[in-house]
Amino acid sequence: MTLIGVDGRAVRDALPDDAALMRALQGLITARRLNEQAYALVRQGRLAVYPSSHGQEACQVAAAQVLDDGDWLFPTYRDTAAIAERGVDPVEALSLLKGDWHCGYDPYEHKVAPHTTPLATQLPHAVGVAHAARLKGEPTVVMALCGDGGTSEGDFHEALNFAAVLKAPVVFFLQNNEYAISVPLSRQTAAPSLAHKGIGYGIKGERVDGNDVAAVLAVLKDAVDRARAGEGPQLVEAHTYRMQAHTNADDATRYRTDDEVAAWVDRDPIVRLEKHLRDRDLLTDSLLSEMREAAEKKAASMRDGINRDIAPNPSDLFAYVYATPTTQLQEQGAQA
Amino acid sequence: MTLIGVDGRAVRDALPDDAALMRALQGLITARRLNEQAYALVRQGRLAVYPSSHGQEACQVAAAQVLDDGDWLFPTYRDTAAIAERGVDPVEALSLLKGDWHCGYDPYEHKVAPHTTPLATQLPHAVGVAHAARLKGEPTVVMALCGDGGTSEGDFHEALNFAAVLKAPVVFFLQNNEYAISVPLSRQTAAPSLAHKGIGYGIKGERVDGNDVAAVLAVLKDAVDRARAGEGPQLVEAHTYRMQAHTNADDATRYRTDDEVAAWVDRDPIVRLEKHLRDRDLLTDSLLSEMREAAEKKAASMRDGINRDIAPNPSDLFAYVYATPTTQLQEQGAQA
Amino acid sequence: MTVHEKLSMGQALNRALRDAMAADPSVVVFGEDVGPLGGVFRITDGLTAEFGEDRCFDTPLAESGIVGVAVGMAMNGMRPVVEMQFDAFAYPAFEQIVSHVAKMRNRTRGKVSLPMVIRVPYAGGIGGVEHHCDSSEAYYAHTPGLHVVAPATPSDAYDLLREAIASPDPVVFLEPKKLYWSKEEVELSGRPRASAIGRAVVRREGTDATLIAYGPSVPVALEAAEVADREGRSLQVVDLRSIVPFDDETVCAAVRSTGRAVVVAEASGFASVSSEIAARVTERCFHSLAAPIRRVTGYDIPYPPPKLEHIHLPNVERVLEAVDDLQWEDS
Amino acid sequence: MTVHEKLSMGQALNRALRDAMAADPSVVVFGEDVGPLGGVFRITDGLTAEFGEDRCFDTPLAESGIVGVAVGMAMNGMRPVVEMQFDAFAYPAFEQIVSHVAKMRNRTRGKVSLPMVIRVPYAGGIGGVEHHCDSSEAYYAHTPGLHVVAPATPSDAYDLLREAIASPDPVVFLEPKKLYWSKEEVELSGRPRASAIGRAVVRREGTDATLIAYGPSVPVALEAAEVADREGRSLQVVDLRSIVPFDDETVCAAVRSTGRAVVVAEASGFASVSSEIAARVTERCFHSLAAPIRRVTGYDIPYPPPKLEHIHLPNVERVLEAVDDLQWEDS
Ligand SMILES: Cc1ncc(C[n+]2csc(CCOP(=O)(O)OP(=O)(O)O)c2C)c(N)n1
Ligand SMILES: Cc1ncc(C[n+]2csc(CCOP(=O)(O)OP(=O)(O)O)c2C)c(N)n1
Ligand SMILES: [Mg+2]
Ligand SMILES: [Mg+2]
Repeated sequence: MTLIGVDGRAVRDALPDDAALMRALQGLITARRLNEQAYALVRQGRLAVYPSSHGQEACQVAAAQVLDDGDWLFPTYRDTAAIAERGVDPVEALSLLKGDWHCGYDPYEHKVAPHTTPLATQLPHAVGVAHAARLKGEPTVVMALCGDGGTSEGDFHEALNFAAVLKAPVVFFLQNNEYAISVPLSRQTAAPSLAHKGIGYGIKGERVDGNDVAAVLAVLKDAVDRARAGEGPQLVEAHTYRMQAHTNADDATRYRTDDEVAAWVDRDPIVRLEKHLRDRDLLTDSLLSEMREAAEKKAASMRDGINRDIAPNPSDLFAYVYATPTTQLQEQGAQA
Repeated sequence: MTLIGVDGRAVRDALPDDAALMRALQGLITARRLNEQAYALVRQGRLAVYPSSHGQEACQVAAAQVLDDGDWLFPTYRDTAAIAERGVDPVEALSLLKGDWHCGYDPYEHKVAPHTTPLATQLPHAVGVAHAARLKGEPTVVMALCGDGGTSEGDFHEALNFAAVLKAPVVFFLQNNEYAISVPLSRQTAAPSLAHKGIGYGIKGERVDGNDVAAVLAVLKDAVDRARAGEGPQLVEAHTYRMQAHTNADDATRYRTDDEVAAWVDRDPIVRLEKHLRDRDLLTDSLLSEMREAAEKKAASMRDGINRDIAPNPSDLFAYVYATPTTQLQEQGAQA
Repeated sequence: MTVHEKLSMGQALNRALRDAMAADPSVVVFGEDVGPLGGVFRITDGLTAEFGEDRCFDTPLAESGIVGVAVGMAMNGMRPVVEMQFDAFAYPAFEQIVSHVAKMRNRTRGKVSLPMVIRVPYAGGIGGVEHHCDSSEAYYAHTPGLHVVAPATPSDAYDLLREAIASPDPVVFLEPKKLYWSKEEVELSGRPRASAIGRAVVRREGTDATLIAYGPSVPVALEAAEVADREGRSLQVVDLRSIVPFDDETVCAAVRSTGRAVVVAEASGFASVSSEIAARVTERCFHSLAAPIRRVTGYDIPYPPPKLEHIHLPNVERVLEAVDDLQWEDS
Repeated sequence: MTVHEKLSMGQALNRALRDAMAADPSVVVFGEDVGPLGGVFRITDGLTAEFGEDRCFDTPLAESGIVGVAVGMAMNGMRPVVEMQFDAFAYPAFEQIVSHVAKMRNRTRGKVSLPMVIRVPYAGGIGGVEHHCDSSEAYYAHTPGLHVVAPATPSDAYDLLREAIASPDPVVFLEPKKLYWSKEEVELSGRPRASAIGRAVVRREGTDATLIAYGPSVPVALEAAEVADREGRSLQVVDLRSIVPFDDETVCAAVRSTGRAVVVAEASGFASVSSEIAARVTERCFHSLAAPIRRVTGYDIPYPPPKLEHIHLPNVERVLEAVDDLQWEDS
């Protein structure tokens, strides 16, 4: 589904309201800026690695913005922008990629699970959080992110099946960015679409233009509402594109052409929404520069935080393996 | 799909030809007799355990009979009758359940993989055999059996996805017997049917009355033909029922009623086909007793073979771990 | 109120689950066939009837899903106790166990703890077919972040399971299948008792050599000691109970007291828990040892078919042979 | 025709794959990103271009599927060489590896053999984030039916991989990531050379103590020996190359010659391959040992984040401290 076309025109009614669109634009601008900043930090050797969501910001922002405070977000390594949009300090969010610690934030503070690297393994966790909430009578919905490649893992299957049988309030949100590192979607699945993957579990699947933040917001909001209303898990596939290489360590020229990438420049989620809001006179130059400034401030604070570079504490290695370190770990820690 | 109703009347055209139906009846009678014999051997303490396919013989027989000599069968622990129908000596097939050795037959002799116990793990193997055959230009089709419970495992998902992407000539044949030990299908999946599970992989799914051997033969034959013709993997769900407990060690009264079981007695696959063939004057009393005798002979030979009870050779434990036993295993074997 | 009752290990485990569920509403039990059926070994018998379907329920047949869902539930305030139907059927959950269950606390510097128990009916000796008799403790014990325990008596089964459920750390709870039917007088206070996780116990005093065992091998060690006693040799028996954390103190004190030791374990010996015991005790007690520590373990072969398992499993004879081998003439 | 070429370990592995594929049409390579990309470490670089998509291909992203499909292909006449992208990403395939890859030959009394290789870029030292640096050898080494090898030099990498591909047994092939870029003159005959699987090699002679290492720890041991030499202590270095089968003969002869030994390995020490080495060498060489065998290993913690990995990894200092600890005054 598309709500706002690449030319910025609304192709259907039922757009999110103006405030939501403006909030989304702020989110997009910030997310893009953070992506760019992180990339720069990699080049400067301040981050070890960064899997960028450049081009996928509409998905990142919408996934966070449709949630209530009591809801949970389960991100992958690529979803730092969504984590930041949810409220986590980007510096803390980048701990993993900087190499300080695996998870640098308190998952309970903003109800954001740690970035998950082993593909699809976060999905059963998301189901568990949702099911526990249901048992406790809490109105929590869980937004579980996954890539196109991740859908091939057994854990994707098991999670969707458990969610459907348990009627767990989870929204499985697939960012289909056409590649799993170098492997194109056509080698990943022969299904007509990833949204079709819901059928075998009795889960409703929706497809949405992943570069149209209005559409992503609308479809995800609907999915969240339905999950919260007790209709069980929902599946949403957003079609988008990874504009940069998989990470800075990857060489995307080995598996895709510049032309292919260029075609997606025109579908940029930010340009599109800006056009739309300008056409409707909701966005002015001064509002836009305010937004950019806000993004700039976040980026600067992130840069400063990362550059501050406080050495991680070696004794942490031994302190958290168990609630109480074993005598062996105490000995090893003393020796290290 | 049903071809022959519970009353023995053909409900549609396009039945398998008369010879095929007679062959199927012989298969059913033999399979039932082997199931009964194996159960008796358990009671006599000659077999450690036996997961019976009593009630599911139409699936067992059809799965074997639709295959060519060059095709492969991948069975689960419940599919001893299918293994026997494919030509494996039942005594060798029961080695696992007697406790002599894990696999008592040569899988290459009749192209039957070892009985697989870890659920759904045989399915990727089936895909691999099929894909290798395709690479070698051989016309092999692989029949991969799986239960309703097994569909929940990650390996089910991965196997179907690989098969679809590789266009591997595999027929995934699901015997939905309504239970995975004590767990009813409704707690296993919320999908409208197991056949729907193909959609998410781009695989055609069919449902068939699993107690109507004519229908199972027709649907599986069609699936095998399509797989062989290069149309890629096929999925068939047969709806049937496990008439006995999961194994002799199980107490089915804890999770299902006698009434439920009784309702399935009327749908017995053998009674139905017998009626049909008698109505069409293809089956006479003397033909039937010939068939029963043949089955009796097989059962007797199986019983004798099992009762012969040749002690397995302890040195086998060390001989086959590697192609050449390591020095450590030689030492351990000498010591044991 | 403390009562004493003669219980099998299976019954003791069932009682521990019931008492834990009654004491703490956040304890939930799930897995394959644990509901109305009560589990294939009946360890969860009656729990659904007593506590309802929300507290004890059957899941789809998918072990990675079971463990993964338990991780999420533990993240959200529950104390899941999940059952893997048999040892080898926990392998599909291996990634969840190693990459998440074991690492979540460490990953989040203690912010997220996973108070969950993974129950695994394990090891052999019951004539089970392939994949139903694996001794898989080494896989878990080698993975930092997991507690790994294995009771050898009904009393310990009760206490260890109560303690495991109450623990803030994830526990892989290995239940020796062949001991499910072994009986003993069990003291039931309804409350968790003194800590057994991390504490080995000397099951029998002895002066000539120390047998170190855990789980299904403890009765074998005790029987060997009994037989040795009749032959005039006094063997001490240590029951680890807890593989991780490991009780170096108790084990080393025992070995130093006799100067000789044999480790008895069902698992294949190579790169196993028994290797670890031999290595660490030697490191710590080298100058007290009159002989190298011997290991009596399963061979380095896949678990045998039922008719041959007796060859693989440590038995009294093999234990006593190993004891004989401890170079008595050297001392 | 034999040529010599200076190759990195990564290049040597790539060459081994190419030579094996050229020599035997049944060798097929597949996994995640091994096709046009050539693998994230470029070990399969150029294979699809040279041999076509049927011989080297990308698969869906599912490790259990990859290994399971390889099992089937091996059953049907192929010699699959599959890549697990990183060590921890082989865990989803654990059930396939333990319950099938390791057991198929034994299950069928030799009727079905699985000539397949599971390549695992493994271990740390490259600043990789969580799940990208696990030393997982113990899981495989403890599982009977697998061969487990780990090269430490480009030459061995070439030879071991050729031999692994030619082997009738499944081989878990552990490639120390941090050594991918280490270079050496490699002799390339185009043919598999003399057997290295099952054979340890003495990399450096020495008389005071023996360092036993494999894979990524071999250079650490050699460097330690170098430093010790300057300090007047002569250390012998044994490179196992093959963890299973284990070369007791070479290792024990070495240890007996010095009477002291230190095992060096990156993996966490508890219930590990290093435990096994310490235990089995002690069992066999007890009366030649002047001191207990020491282990210098990763700590019993999850692999650290990049900025802290140097604390976890065995280094020259820790090795030499362990050597110092070998109670010289006792001898
Ligand atoms: C279980 C597992 N296998 C392999 C990997 C290595 N890996 C990291 S990202 C990636 C591709 C993922 O593709 P996709 O799911 O489409 O997400 P994207 O990177 O496009 O956001 C792979 C193979 C992993 N992280 N986990
Ligand atoms: C991976 C795995 N988990 C659990 C089991 C234990 N188990 C054996 S059979 C069974 C039920 C299987 O049900 P289904 O697939 O419907 O086949 P059926 O027995 O009905 O033929 C279970 C849970 C197993 N064999 N493998
Ligand atoms: Mg992708
Ligand atoms: Mg079933």
